[in-house]
Amino acid sequence: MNTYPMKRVTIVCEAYAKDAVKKLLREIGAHGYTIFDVEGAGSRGERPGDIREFANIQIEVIIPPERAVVLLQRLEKEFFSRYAMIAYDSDVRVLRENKF
Amino acid sequence: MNTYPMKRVTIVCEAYAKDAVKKLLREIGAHGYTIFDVEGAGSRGERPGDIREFANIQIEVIIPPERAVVLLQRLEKEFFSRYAMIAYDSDVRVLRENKF
Amino acid sequence: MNTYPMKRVTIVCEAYAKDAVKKLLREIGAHGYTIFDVEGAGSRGERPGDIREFANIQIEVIIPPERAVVLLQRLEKEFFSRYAMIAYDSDVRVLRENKF
Amino acid sequence: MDVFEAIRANLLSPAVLFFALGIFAALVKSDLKFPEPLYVGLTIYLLVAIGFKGGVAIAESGLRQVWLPGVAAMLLGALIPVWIFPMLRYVGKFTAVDSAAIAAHYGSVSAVTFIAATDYLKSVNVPYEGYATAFLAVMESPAILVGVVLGKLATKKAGESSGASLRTAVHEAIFGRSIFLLVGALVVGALCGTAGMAKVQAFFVTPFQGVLALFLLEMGIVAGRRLGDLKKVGPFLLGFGVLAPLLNGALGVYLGQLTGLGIGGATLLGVLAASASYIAAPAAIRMSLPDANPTFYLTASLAITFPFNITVGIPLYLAFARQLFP
Amino acid sequence: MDVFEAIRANLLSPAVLFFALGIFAALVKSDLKFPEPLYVGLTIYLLVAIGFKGGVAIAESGLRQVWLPGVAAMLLGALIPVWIFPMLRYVGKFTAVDSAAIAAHYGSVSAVTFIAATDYLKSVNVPYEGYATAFLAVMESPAILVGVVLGKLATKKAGESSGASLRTAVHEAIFGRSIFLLVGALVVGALCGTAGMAKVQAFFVTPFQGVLALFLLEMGIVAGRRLGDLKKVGPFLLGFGVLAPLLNGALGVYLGQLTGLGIGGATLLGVLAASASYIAAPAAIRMSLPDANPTFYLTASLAITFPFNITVGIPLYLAFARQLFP
Amino acid sequence: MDVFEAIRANLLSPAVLFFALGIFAALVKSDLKFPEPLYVGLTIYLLVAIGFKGGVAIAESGLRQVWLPGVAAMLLGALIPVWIFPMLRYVGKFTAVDSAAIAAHYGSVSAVTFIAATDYLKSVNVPYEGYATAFLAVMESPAILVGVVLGKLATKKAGESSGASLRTAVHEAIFGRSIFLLVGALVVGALCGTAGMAKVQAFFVTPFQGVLALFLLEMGIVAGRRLGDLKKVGPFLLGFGVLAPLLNGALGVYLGQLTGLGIGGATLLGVLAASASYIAAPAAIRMSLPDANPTFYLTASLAITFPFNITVGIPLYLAFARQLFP
Ligand SMILES: Nc1ncnc2c1ncn2[C@@H]1O[C@H](COP(=O)(O)O)[C@@H](O)[C@H]1O
Ligand SMILES: Nc1ncnc2c1ncn2[C@@H]1O[C@H](COP(=O)(O)O)[C@@H](O)[C@H]1O
Ligand SMILES: Nc1ncnc2c1ncn2[C@@H]1O[C@H](COP(=O)(O)O)[C@@H](O)[C@H]1O
Ligand code: NA
Ligand code: NA
Ligand code: NA
Repeated sequence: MNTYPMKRVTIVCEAYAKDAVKKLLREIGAHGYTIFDVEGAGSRGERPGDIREFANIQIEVIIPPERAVVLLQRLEKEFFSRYAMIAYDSDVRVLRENKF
Repeated sequence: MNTYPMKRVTIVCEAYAKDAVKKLLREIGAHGYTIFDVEGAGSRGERPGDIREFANIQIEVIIPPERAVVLLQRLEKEFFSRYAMIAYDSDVRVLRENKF
Repeated sequence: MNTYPMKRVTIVCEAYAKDAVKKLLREIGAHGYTIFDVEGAGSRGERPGDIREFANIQIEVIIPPERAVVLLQRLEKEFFSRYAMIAYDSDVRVLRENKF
Repeated sequence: MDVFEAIRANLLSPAVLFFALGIFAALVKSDLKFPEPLYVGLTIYLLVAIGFKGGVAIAESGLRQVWLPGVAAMLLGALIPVWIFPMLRYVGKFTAVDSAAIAAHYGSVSAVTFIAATDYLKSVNVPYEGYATAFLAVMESPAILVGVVLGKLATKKAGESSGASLRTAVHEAIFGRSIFLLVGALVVGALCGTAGMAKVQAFFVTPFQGVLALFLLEMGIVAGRRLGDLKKVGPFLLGFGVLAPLLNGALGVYLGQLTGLGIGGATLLGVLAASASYIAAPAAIRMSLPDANPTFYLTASLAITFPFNITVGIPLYLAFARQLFP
Repeated sequence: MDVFEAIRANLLSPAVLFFALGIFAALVKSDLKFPEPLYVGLTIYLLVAIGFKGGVAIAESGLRQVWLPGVAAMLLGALIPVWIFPMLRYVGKFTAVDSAAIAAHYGSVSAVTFIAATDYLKSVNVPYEGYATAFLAVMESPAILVGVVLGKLATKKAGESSGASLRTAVHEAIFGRSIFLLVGALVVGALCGTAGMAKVQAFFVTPFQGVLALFLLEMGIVAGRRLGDLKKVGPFLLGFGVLAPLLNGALGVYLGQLTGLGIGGATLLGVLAASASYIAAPAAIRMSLPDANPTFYLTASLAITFPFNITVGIPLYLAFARQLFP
Repeated sequence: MDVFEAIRANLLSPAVLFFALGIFAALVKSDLKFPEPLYVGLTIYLLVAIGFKGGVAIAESGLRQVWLPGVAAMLLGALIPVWIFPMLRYVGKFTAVDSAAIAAHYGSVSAVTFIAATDYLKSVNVPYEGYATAFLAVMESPAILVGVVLGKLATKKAGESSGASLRTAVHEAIFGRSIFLLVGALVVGALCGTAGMAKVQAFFVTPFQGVLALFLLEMGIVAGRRLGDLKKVGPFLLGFGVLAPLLNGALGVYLGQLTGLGIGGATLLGVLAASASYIAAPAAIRMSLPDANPTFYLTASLAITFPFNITVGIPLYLAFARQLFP
C-alpha cells in the first residue's frame, strides 16, 4: 500500500470567520475541508460557544505541502490581525495522492 | 518519562458509515476510538450536517503502526468506493504503550 | 514564512475531568486550548455522550515541547488512574512562536 | 369546492407557507439553519404525538375495523416496489441497485406528508379515521425490506459484494428511529387509551399543528438545499417523482374505498401510497445497499415528491376520493 | 383500591409506559437516541417548571407551614448517608470512598422521581401540598456534602490524595445545574406568586405531564443502556438498590406524618427519601471523589433504584401512607 | 401608578426575575448553561411567533394604517447612527470603525427587548397595535447598512483594506437568520391571516410568555458572562449604554405619537429605538467590519443597554408616553 505525504492545516477561529476561510480555501484550490464546532480560550479570551456571537470552530484541511505554505501565509496576512484565530500544520499520509 | 510511537488514523466519512467502521475497528483489534460530529465538503459535495441523512463524522483511532496499515488497506478496499470518506494517518507518541 | 516547531497535546477524557484539566493547563502556563464534545469507547467502556454523566471531550493544546513533557507527566501522575482518559502528543508547526 | 380552489386553500395554510419560506431561505442562501438536535427533537415530537394519537384511536375503535385496511395498506407498501423497480431499471435505465433503492423509498412512506394531510383534512373539515396512523406504521418497513432484497438479488447476480448484511436492513427497518418511535408510541397510546390521552393532550395534541408548521420550515430548507441536485438526476427521475405519487396515490385511495374506509381514510391511504420515505428508508438503504447512489433516491423523495405532495398532491388525492365516493 | 391494582394503574400511565418503551429501545439496540441538547433542554424545563410551581405554592401558603417539614426533610437527607455508609462499607464490603459516594446518592434525591410521583398522585386524585417541591430543593445538597466529607475522611485516613477540594463539592452541591435551577425557579415563583403564574402557566403547567412522558422515554433509553452493568456491580448492590428505597421511603412517609403533612405530602417526602440522585450527585461526586467508581453509584441509582421507584415504589409509598393515616 | 411602582411591577415579572437569575448564575459561576441548539431553537420560536402574530395583525388592520409609522420607524433606525457615530468618534474618541460598528448596533433593534415590552404592556393592561411588529422588522437592517457604509468610508479614508465586501453586509442584513425569520413569518402571517392563526395559536401564542421567561434566563447567563468586560470598555461607553437608549427611546415615543400611534404603539416604537441589536448586527458587522473590536459593541448592547431596557427602560418609555399623550 502506497501512502503519500500531505499537510494537514488546522485553523481554530471564531465562527464568524467561517465564510471568509471557506472562500480562501476555494481560492487556494483545496478539494475539501472538515469543520468542528468547538469551545476554547486564547489571547482573545474565552469562547464558551454558548451563543453564535461567541462561537468557535476548528477547520482541518488536507492539502499538498506547497499549497499549505500559501494557505498559512495568506492566513497570517489577511486573518490573524482581524479574527480570533490560530493556525498550524502537521504531516499526514494519505492513500489517494491526487484526491487532495 | 517514556513515550511510545503510535499511529493516529483519522477517518472522515458520512455518518451512515459509522457502524461499519466501528465493526472494522473491532476486527483489526483497536482498543478504542473517538468520534466527532463534523461538517464538511469534498468530492461528494457539501455535508452541512443539518439532518442525519447528510451528517458527517470524524473518527480518530490510536493504534500500533502495523495495525494502522491493515486498517487503511481495508478502508481503501471496502469503503472508499462506497462511502463519502477520506482517511489518513499521522505519527503520535503515547505514554502507555500497551493500552493501544 | 518561518514556522516554529510546537507540540500538540491531545487529551480525550470524560467531561467531568474538564475543570481539573483546565486548571492543570493554567498551572503549566498554556496560553489557550480547544475543546471538542466527542463520543468514544475505550477501556472504561462506551461513552455515548448522550447525557452529561457519560459525556466525553477532547482537549487539544498547542505548547512548546518542554512544557508538553511536563503536561504529560502530570496527566499520567494525577489523572490516568482517576479518570477515563488518554493523552498523546504530536509535532506541529506554528507561525507565531511566542503566541504559544 | 373545485380542485384549484382546494389547492389554493392548501397553499395558504401556515404549514405549506412555512415550507415555502424554508425553500426560499435555501435559495437565497440565508444562514438560517435549524441545529440538528432541534430537527431531531421536532421529529421525535411529531412521530410520538401522531403515534400516540393513533394508538388511542385504535383503543377506542378496536382492532376489528383496523385490521382489513391495515393488511391492505401493508400489501400495497410491499407491492409498490414491484412495479417501480422494473420501471426504473428498464425504462429509466438505472442500475439494478439504484432502481431497488428508489423503489424502496416509494413503497415506504413519509410520516410528515401523512401528518400534513391530516392537517389539511382538518382544515377542510373532512373527517377521517383516527386509527389511520396504524397504516402509516405498517407501511414504513415492508417496502424497505422488499427493496433491499431486490437490490441484493441484483448485486448478487452481478457478483458484487453486498455490503452490510440483510440482517442490518431488517433491524434498521424494524428498530430504526422513526419506525420504532411511531410503532412504540402507537402501542403506548393503545395501552393507556383515553385516560392517558387526557393527561398528555395539552402537549401532544393542542400545539401539534404549530409544531408541524415550524418543522416544515426546516423541511423546506433541507429540501431547498437539494434542489441543486435536480439537474444531476436527469429528466426521467423528475417526471417519475411526480407521476409515481399520482399513480400510487390513486391506487391507495381506491384500495381505501375497497376496504371500507371513509373519504378521509381513503385519502390518507392514498397520501401514504403516494409519499416517499426520506427518514427510515435512506438510513436502511444506505447501510444495506451502500452501492446505491444516495443522490438519486434522496433527491427524488426529498426534493421532488415531498414538495409535490405537500403542495399539490394532497388536495388532488382528496379530490380523487371525492370522485370515487358516491 | 388495593396495592396491586394501584401498581397496575401506575404501570399503564403514559409516563411509565414511555419509560418502558425507552428501556426496550436500549435492549433491542434501536438507534433511537435523544441528542444531548434535547435531554438538557427537557431537564431544564422540568426543573424550572416544578421549581416555579413550588415557589408559587409557597407564596400562597406562606413559610409558616413549610419550615417544619422542610427542616425535617433536610435532616432526613443528611442522615440517610449515615446509616447507608457503614452498611455498604462493612456489610457490602465496598471501599470507603465507594460507600461514601453511593451513600451521597441515596441521601440526595431524584427530581424526576418526585415529578413522576406528583403525576401519579394527580392521576389517583390524592391531593398534596404544592410546596412539597421545597423539600425536593432542600434535600438535594446536604447528603452530597455529608457523603463527600465521609469520603474525604476515609481517603485521608488511607492517606490517598483527595482529588478536587471540598470547596468544589460545596460549590457543585449548591450552584450545580440542577439544584441551582430548582432553587432559583422556586425563589422566582415565590417572588411573583399567582400573578406571575397566570402569565407562564400555559407553558410551565399545562403541557407539563406530556413533557414528562417524553422525557421518561429518554430516561428509559439511558437506564436501559446501563442494564448491562448490573452484572458488574454484584448481587449485594442489586438487593441494596431495592431495599434501601423501601426503608428510606417508609422513614420519609413516617416523618411526613409526624411533621403534619397530609397523605399526599407524606407520600412525596417518602418518595424523596427513597429516590437516589443521578444528576446532581454524580456530578459533584465525580469531581470531588474522583477515586470512587462511577459504575457502582450510577448503576445503583440509575439502573436499579430509579426504575424500581418509577414503576413499583411510588404506589407502595402511597399505600404505606394510607396505612399510617387514620 | 407612578414610575417607581411601575418599575417595581416590571422587576417582579417572571421574565425579568428569570433574567436576574441568569445573571446571578453567571456571577456565581454555576455550570448552568443552555446548549447552543436550545438557544437557537428558542430564538427561532420567539422570532417566528412574534413575526407571525404581527403578520396576522397586519392582515386584519390592513397596510393603510401601518405604512406611515412604518416608514417613520425605518427612517428613525437609519438616522440614529448619524448622531451616534460622531458622538462616539469625537466625544468618546473611539476609532472610526469602532464608532460605526457601535452606531449600527444602536440604530438596529433587539427583538427580545421588543417582546419583553409587549409582555410588559400586557401585564399593565396597556393595549398596543398588533402590527407594531412590522416596525421591529423594518428597523433591523437599515442602521446596519448605514453603519457599515460609515465604517467603510472611514476605513477607506484611512486606506486600510476593508474586509468582506459591502455585498456581504447587505446580504447578511437582509437574509441573516433573525431578520429573515422575522420578515418571513410576518409575510406568512399576513398571507394566512386569522384562519391560519386559529391553527397554530396554541403553539405560537398561548405558551409564548412562558418561553420568553425561559429564554431570558439564558439571556441573563449570556449577559452576565460579559459583565467582566465592563471594565475593559471604559466609563464613557458605560454612560453611553444608558443615556443613548433614553434619548433614542424618547425620540421613538415622540415619533410614534406624531405618526398616529396610541400609547402602546408609541411606547413600543420608543423601545425599538432605545434597544440595541445583539443578534443581527454583531453577525453583519463582524463579517463586514472585521476590524471593529467586538468587545465594544457586544458589551455595550448585551451587558449594558439590554439589561437596562429590560429592567428599567421599558417602564420609563411607557411613563414618558403617558406624559406625552393628553
Ligand atoms: N495554545 C492553544 N492551544 C489550542 N488551541 C488554542 C490555543 N490558543 C488559542 N487556541 C484556540 O484558538 C482560538 C482563538 O485563539 P485566540 O485568537 O488566541 O483567542 C481560541 O478560542 C482557542 O479555541
Ligand atoms: N481535503 C480535505 N481536507 C479535509 N477534509 C476533507 C477533505 N476532503 C474531504 N474531506 C472530508 O471528508 C468527507 C468526505 O469526503 P468526500 O468523499 O471527498 O466527499 C467530506 O465531507 C469532508 O468532511
Ligand atoms: N485507541 C484509542 N483511540 C482513540 N481514542 C481512544 C482510544 N482509547 C480511548 N480513547 C478515547 O479516550 C476515552 C477514554 O478512554 P478509556 O479511559 O480507555 O475509556 C474513550 O472514551 C475514547 O474517546
Ligand atoms: Na409510498
Ligand atoms: Na433519597
Ligand atoms: Na435601536
